[in-house]
Amino acid sequence: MSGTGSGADAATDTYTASVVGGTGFTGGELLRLLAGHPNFEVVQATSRSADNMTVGRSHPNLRDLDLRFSSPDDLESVDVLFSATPHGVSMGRVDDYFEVADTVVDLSADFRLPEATMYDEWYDGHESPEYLERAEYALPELNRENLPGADLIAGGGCNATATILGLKPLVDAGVLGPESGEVVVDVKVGSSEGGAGGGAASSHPERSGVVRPYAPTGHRHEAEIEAYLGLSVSFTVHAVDMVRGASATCHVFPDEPVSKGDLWKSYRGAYADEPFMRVVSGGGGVYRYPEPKSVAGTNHGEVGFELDPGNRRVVVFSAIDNMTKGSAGQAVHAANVALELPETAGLEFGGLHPVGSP
Amino acid sequence: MSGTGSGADAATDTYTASVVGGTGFTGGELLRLLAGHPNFEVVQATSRSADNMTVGRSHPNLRDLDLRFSSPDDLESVDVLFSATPHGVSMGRVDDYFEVADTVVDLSADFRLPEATMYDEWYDGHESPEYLERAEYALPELNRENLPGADLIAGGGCNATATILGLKPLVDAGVLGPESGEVVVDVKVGSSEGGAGGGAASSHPERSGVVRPYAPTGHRHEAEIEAYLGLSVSFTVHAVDMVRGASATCHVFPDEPVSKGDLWKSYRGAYADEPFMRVVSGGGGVYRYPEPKSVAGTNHGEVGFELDPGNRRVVVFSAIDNMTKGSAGQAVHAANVALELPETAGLEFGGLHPVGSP
Amino acid sequence: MSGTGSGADAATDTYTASVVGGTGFTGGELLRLLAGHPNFEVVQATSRSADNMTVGRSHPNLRDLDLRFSSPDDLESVDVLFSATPHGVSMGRVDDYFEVADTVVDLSADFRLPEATMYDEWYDGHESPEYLERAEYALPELNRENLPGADLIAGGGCNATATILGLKPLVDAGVLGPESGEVVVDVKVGSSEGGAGGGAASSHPERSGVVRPYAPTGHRHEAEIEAYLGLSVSFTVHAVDMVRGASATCHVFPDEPVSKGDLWKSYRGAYADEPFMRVVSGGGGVYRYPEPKSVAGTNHGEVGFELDPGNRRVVVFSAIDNMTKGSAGQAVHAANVALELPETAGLEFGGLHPVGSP
Amino acid sequence: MSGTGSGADAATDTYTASVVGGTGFTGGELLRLLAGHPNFEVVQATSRSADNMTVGRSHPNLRDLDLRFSSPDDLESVDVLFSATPHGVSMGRVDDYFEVADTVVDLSADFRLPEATMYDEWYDGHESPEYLERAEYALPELNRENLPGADLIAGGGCNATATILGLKPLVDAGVLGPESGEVVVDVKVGSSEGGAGGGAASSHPERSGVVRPYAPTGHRHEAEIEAYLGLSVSFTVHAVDMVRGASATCHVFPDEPVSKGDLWKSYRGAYADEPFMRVVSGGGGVYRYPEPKSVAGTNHGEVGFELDPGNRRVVVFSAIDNMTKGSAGQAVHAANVALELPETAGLEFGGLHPVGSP
Amino acid sequence: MTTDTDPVLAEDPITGEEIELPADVEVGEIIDSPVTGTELEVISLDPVTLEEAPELEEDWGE
Amino acid sequence: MTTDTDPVLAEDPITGEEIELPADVEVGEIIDSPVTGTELEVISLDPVTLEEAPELEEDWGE
Ligand SMILES: NC(=O)c1ccc[n+]([C@@H]2O[C@H](COP(=O)([O-])OP(=O)(O)OC[C@H]3O[C@@H](n4cnc5c(N)ncnc54)[C@H](OP(=O)(O)O)[C@@H]3O)[C@@H](O)[C@H]2O)c1
Ligand SMILES: NC(=O)c1ccc[n+]([C@@H]2O[C@H](COP(=O)([O-])OP(=O)(O)OC[C@H]3O[C@@H](n4cnc5c(N)ncnc54)[C@H](OP(=O)(O)O)[C@@H]3O)[C@@H](O)[C@H]2O)c1
Ligand SMILES: NC(=O)c1ccc[n+]([C@@H]2O[C@H](COP(=O)([O-])OP(=O)(O)OC[C@H]3O[C@@H](n4cnc5c(N)ncnc54)[C@H](OP(=O)(O)O)[C@@H]3O)[C@@H](O)[C@H]2O)c1
Ligand SMILES: NC(=O)c1ccc[n+]([C@@H]2O[C@H](COP(=O)([O-])OP(=O)(O)OC[C@H]3O[C@@H](n4cnc5c(N)ncnc54)[C@H](OP(=O)(O)O)[C@@H]3O)[C@@H](O)[C@H]2O)c1
Ligand SMILES: [Zn+2]
Ligand SMILES: [Zn+2]
Repeated sequence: MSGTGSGADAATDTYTASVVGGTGFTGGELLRLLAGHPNFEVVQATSRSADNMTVGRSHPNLRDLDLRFSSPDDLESVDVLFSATPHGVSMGRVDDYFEVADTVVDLSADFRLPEATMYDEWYDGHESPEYLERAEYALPELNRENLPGADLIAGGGCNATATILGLKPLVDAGVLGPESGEVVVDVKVGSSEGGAGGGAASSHPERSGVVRPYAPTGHRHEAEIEAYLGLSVSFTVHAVDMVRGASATCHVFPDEPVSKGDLWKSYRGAYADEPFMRVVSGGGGVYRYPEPKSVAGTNHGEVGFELDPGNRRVVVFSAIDNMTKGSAGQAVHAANVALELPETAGLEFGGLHPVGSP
Repeated sequence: MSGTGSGADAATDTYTASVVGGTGFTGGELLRLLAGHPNFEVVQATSRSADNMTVGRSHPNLRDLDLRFSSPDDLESVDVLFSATPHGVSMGRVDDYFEVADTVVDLSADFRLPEATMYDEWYDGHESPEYLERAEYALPELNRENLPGADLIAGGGCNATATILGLKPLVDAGVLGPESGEVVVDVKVGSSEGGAGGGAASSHPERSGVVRPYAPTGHRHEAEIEAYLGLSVSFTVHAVDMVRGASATCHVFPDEPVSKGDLWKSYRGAYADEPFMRVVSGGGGVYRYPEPKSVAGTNHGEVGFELDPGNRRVVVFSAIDNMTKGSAGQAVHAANVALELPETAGLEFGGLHPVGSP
Repeated sequence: MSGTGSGADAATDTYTASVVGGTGFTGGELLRLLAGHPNFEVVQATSRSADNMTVGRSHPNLRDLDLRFSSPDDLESVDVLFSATPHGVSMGRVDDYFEVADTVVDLSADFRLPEATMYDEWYDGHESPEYLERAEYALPELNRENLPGADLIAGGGCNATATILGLKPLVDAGVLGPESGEVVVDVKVGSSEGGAGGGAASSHPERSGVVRPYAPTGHRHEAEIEAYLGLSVSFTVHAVDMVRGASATCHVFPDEPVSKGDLWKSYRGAYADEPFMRVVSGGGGVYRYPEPKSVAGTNHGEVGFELDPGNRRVVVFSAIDNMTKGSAGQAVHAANVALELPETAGLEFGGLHPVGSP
Repeated sequence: MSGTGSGADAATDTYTASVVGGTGFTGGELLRLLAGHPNFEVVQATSRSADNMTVGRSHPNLRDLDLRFSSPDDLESVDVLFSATPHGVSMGRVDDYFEVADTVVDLSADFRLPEATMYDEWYDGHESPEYLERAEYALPELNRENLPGADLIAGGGCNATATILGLKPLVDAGVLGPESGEVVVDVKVGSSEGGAGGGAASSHPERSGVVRPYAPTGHRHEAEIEAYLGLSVSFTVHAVDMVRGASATCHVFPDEPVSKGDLWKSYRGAYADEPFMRVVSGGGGVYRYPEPKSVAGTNHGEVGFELDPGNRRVVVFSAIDNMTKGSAGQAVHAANVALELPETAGLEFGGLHPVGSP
Repeated sequence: MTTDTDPVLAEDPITGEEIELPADVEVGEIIDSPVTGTELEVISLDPVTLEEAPELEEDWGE
Repeated sequence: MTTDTDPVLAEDPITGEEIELPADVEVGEIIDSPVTGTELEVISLDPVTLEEAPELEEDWGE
């Protein structure tokens, strides 16, 4: 780090950073965000398949970036290493990462869950369980107080992030708890969730215009939600025709009836001071509830709600861009908090209107 | 009618038909289906806005049809009058309709609900409540036995149709009943549901790429579902980026655990003999569960299911094309049954692959 | 063949057929068309990768078809073998094909060009040049008189088909000829042109929403157009966001000014009696010129034109569905003519409205 | 203006600005860009239809902006007034505008053409022809030297901008000139070009998945191109399925053959120092030529080219976002130059990858 | 920047929060809440009181 | 930030412009030009000389 690190002159500190998995979708998003971040200087982006090629060849929005991919086997010393590789890679390389970097931010699932046994249940076990306690979950709206000074940060899952942001205010308000009835979470996601290396199902002819159940039951993000909200949810994920975006519709049945005023109070209370969260619920015009389009390309999250007549059910809508708030933006946000930089540094882009399927 | 009407030579009977609301989306779909139907001859299609214009001007797929719109004020005598007007029109004109036609098939909500009080609750009351008992709900999978000879047929709502087709086998099997716990129905629909006269929210720039909560709670189709399934459902509808299609995901929590075998038995039992229904649930390849794409342009419905680990939840997927199975196709299917024609007459088209956002 | 083959009772003849390359996009389209064709019985569909699997697993619209893929090494005896394999396969297997079939219809480029030297120039040469003279180009609008009795039929390229259909009336009318000035053909195509096995560029995230120059110059279909129209064209192809469809915009500069009346006369003269061709040029409503949407799923072609003020330039628009008129439909149409069946048999589907990106 | 206006401390000057037509698409884009611009403070946005409503109600990306629409009849005094109204409005109000503002930047066609007679020929005449000479065309790549100090700036047409950027290097290099042969410009555009108030043709069901000739010939942007390039072009515009973006493919036939090296030299010479222009032509990966996706949301323009074998034809591709480089971004860029601010101020956003149909 | 007058304050009828409205609001006018986006009707002035405006039921086809 | 060695310079074979390449390029390696994006093959070192790499013909269905 070339700056002092203290909060005082945080705005002018500069940290070197590298991105492992730089040809990928979230790797590219990290590069985009870090390249525009006043406090980071990207010194390395790795790729095995595009070694030596310019970054702009993979990511046309980064054509002006003067950087070439290098091999993940030759990691340079940096202040912060971001890793955006498929599940299973980081858990095997985390020792290497800490040899070259002071802080590691991992976007995969490898350090998200608090217990090794959960990896046995939901994944294929864990190679480096000793790191799990050290890791902090990246989502600042959930875990801000534990991030400053953290040196291993685990980015949340995109669908889990959307769900947690939607339900947390109800948990905090006591409307929802471990003893609550069924919580159904019905998620709709864009094709970038599948990463850059999709198969036949993600080819344009097969993936266009779909409403396709891709994780009917048993999605791994359930584990994360349960771990961090203390709630078990009934979770189903559908692929729809957009590229960026994750939208979680949560159907909740409170034990006691709640009013719209109560809900406004809970959500405003939770998020009024959050720099990236907006409560959007009713109102006029075309955009009355949270939508992925409204936050596409940004680190914003939108949440909103509606009540069934009779107040029997609360429907909560939560929308994020899976590439930013759901992964790379969340990672940078967490790094900002960890390094005590201004929270919104590098994350100011507010989105576009109109915008198609961003 | 130029034929005899008895089942014996049903295949060669010819009925004259008219379509009120012929410039609309479901009106155009009716014209497409009837024009290709061996037993119908379309003699009139009405429009106020395109009076005297060729039908092909509104519907480019019908350019070869030698027919011009005429005014809905000058209705010709026909065997069967199909009406595809907005809610509220048919209830005011039903007497006129029966003056010129033996059989009336209405695609709007005007005769779907069995009781006038339900119109007071869910709509703005009813002008001709005396017809409600006479009307038969069009969906043959639900009401086949009452259709033969019916002279007032009420087409189901598209989202209600998707939901009823998905849940009915569970109701019949006793897995679901009036005393069951919450049934969450999360629906995703295409833009043709809004009809040809959409406003700002349905313009291409605003409507592209959306996951937009358009009926968060209180959707009127709840009434229909409750009336015909005897179940109250928690219903939420989202607009997504497709033109044709309605997909209902039903999250069900049976009192007693059910097995996949039970489910297969219930669904196969319900639909194995249905000419338009398919059970699609797991399997290989890209299309493992029901999808609107798989049935686009057709009168088919696909249903499928999956079980949560622990069998606590059944997720049911149901996909139809709102323009066919969800309205015009269902209407023609019901007319076939009512007139004792072969059920699939005029409805043989099996769909396309690959297909984008049909 | 189980029928007599003479024109007299053509409508009731039945021919056995097989499809080599049945998992592919055009192979699936052939299966769809042949399965609904009154004169064909599909007895075999081949695949190496899905050997023994049901056809419906690859093509969800064919789930009701009771057929499994078998190996292309075990070809059954049939009346007509359709081959829908990548360029280069059929030229190596054509002897095998004729051992098992009386008539071979090939959808690849392998027999489209009349001279072996053209394969040297535009492809990688030809393995079986002795078949080139025997082959007949499939497009009936161009080559109807040579198809009856033909036993080797070469399906046209989709972009070449769109272009030839658009320009042929001008060539026939003498407006265009080998000495004409520049003819610019600017083509826009859907993603199904790339076939089922697309790479990174055809993944949904990369391929959505594009206007992407994919063949800026030097596209191989130029050879076909030149061979059959006697015109050299300046040809550029763009990928746009649809799945089915090819749209050719031809910018033509006649030596002598032509009037709109002349153009209508030429195009009506060329196509008024063609069962699949429509001239769409001006008029009212939304669909005033040819569009892929208007013909999606059908074997129709639409052509239309407009004049620059001063009549200096004629712009010709031509739209087809690459999967039907541009390949499988054209192949079936040609087979109908070759076998002296009714031309439109099996090709009656007229398309949908509204329809998204079909 | 609250700053000094001299180049020296340009970076800290602040100008007040208003946007007339703030509910519109380009009005919203202006608000987005100005709100993030270090040198502008937006004090007013007008609307007749949404008077008193928050700006965020129309533009969900601007929900954090604390501003309400006010009536265009009550214009406040500002340094710079941006007007984004339909053609014909500004020419009637330009006197009013100059009463309240020092600098007027108009995005409509009202001051783009240099001569009143051109408005007679291409539009419906001009109400305030005395302003035409005073107006400067906004596009800095074409007219940078005349912008500093200009007080009436006329934003270019989006399709004209794409075309001019593509062809200007060839004109400058002498490859193209008034005596050149045919120049065919085939344009593909997104739905936002139609503005917020689209009709039936721009509803989602009708506008999705199209390749639709919307201006076959006679498009008014021809006038602009001819006026500023000195070239007459054969111009055709197609609507395709995207929201933002204009892509011009220019087919050019030079009198003398040019080489790829010549072309690189011309384009690099023209644009190497331009902050917003990129030459993209060949290379590897998915994005080898200009594409609207690569520049969506940004003020960048991409141009590239390819040669026909034989060097008979040069194909030039030019891609911009119609909402930024094609209108609002160009306007802000021009204002930056006029006020001698840093050229890229407020226009730094570099775009997204992956991105759907932005 | 100049504005004619300062914004007026009112209580949001849904959340109870204090919200800012333009100085020139009139009785009967519809205005959206900056907190909830809900369309509010101005019921009286001095002090400005607001209530939820009746929503136009949009009937998105069925 | 540290790099092992400085980038090397070479002439772009298409535009003739001077371009920067990573220090460790090897003969036979394919690398894209920062000016034109074209894929170039390293023909020799010291000085580094480049030529256009043969393009893989992509056959986008027809
Ligand atoms: N996409 C999302 O929306 C999203 C959201 C939240 C979290 N995530 C998580 O983020 C991670 C990356 O996702 P993605 O969507 O960006 O995936 P992706 O597009 O497939 O990219 C993966 C990247 O990792 C590299 N890579 C793969 N295996 C590697 C290995 N063994 N060693 C080093 N590099 C390797 C790949 O490049 P080379 O092959 O060139 O080396 C590529 O750059 C995943 O763990 C995913 O679960 C993704
Ligand atoms: N779209 C769906 O997916 C769907 C599904 C199930 C049921 N439905 C129901 O089907 C009906 C039609 O829906 P749609 O989507 O086809 O609507 P649409 O596209 O808006 O068409 C409505 C048609 O009705 C005509 N019309 C309107 N008011 C009329 C009046 N007072 N008298 C006579 N004709 C009138 C219109 O034509 P002119 O103005 O030219 O006369 C137009 O042809 C609705 O009741 C809808 O709820 C629709
Ligand atoms: N797509 C279009 O719009 C279009 C239009 C006009 C013409 N065409 C032409 O039609 C042909 C097929 O195109 P497509 O788009 O349908 O391609 P596709 O989707 O890639 O299908 C190719 C098919 O051929 C099979 N196949 C591949 N190599 C084979 C081999 N060596 N022996 C036997 N079978 C083989 C594949 O299945 P297995 O690997 O399972 O055996 C697959 O079923 C191509 O020649 C294309 O140029 C296509
Ligand atoms: N869209 C593009 O890509 C593009 C590109 C280049 C140039 N342009 C030009 O930019 C201008 C705006 O285009 P747009 O697409 O943004 O249009 P738009 O979305 O239709 O917006 C027009 C705006 O003007 C307002 N307006 C209309 N008539 C008015 C009047 N008489 N007085 C005051 N305000 C009026 C409208 O709001 P209220 O009705 O609420 O007052 C609305 O805010 C047009 O001249 C267009 O040609 C557009
Ligand atoms: Zn779309
Ligand atoms: Zn799409």
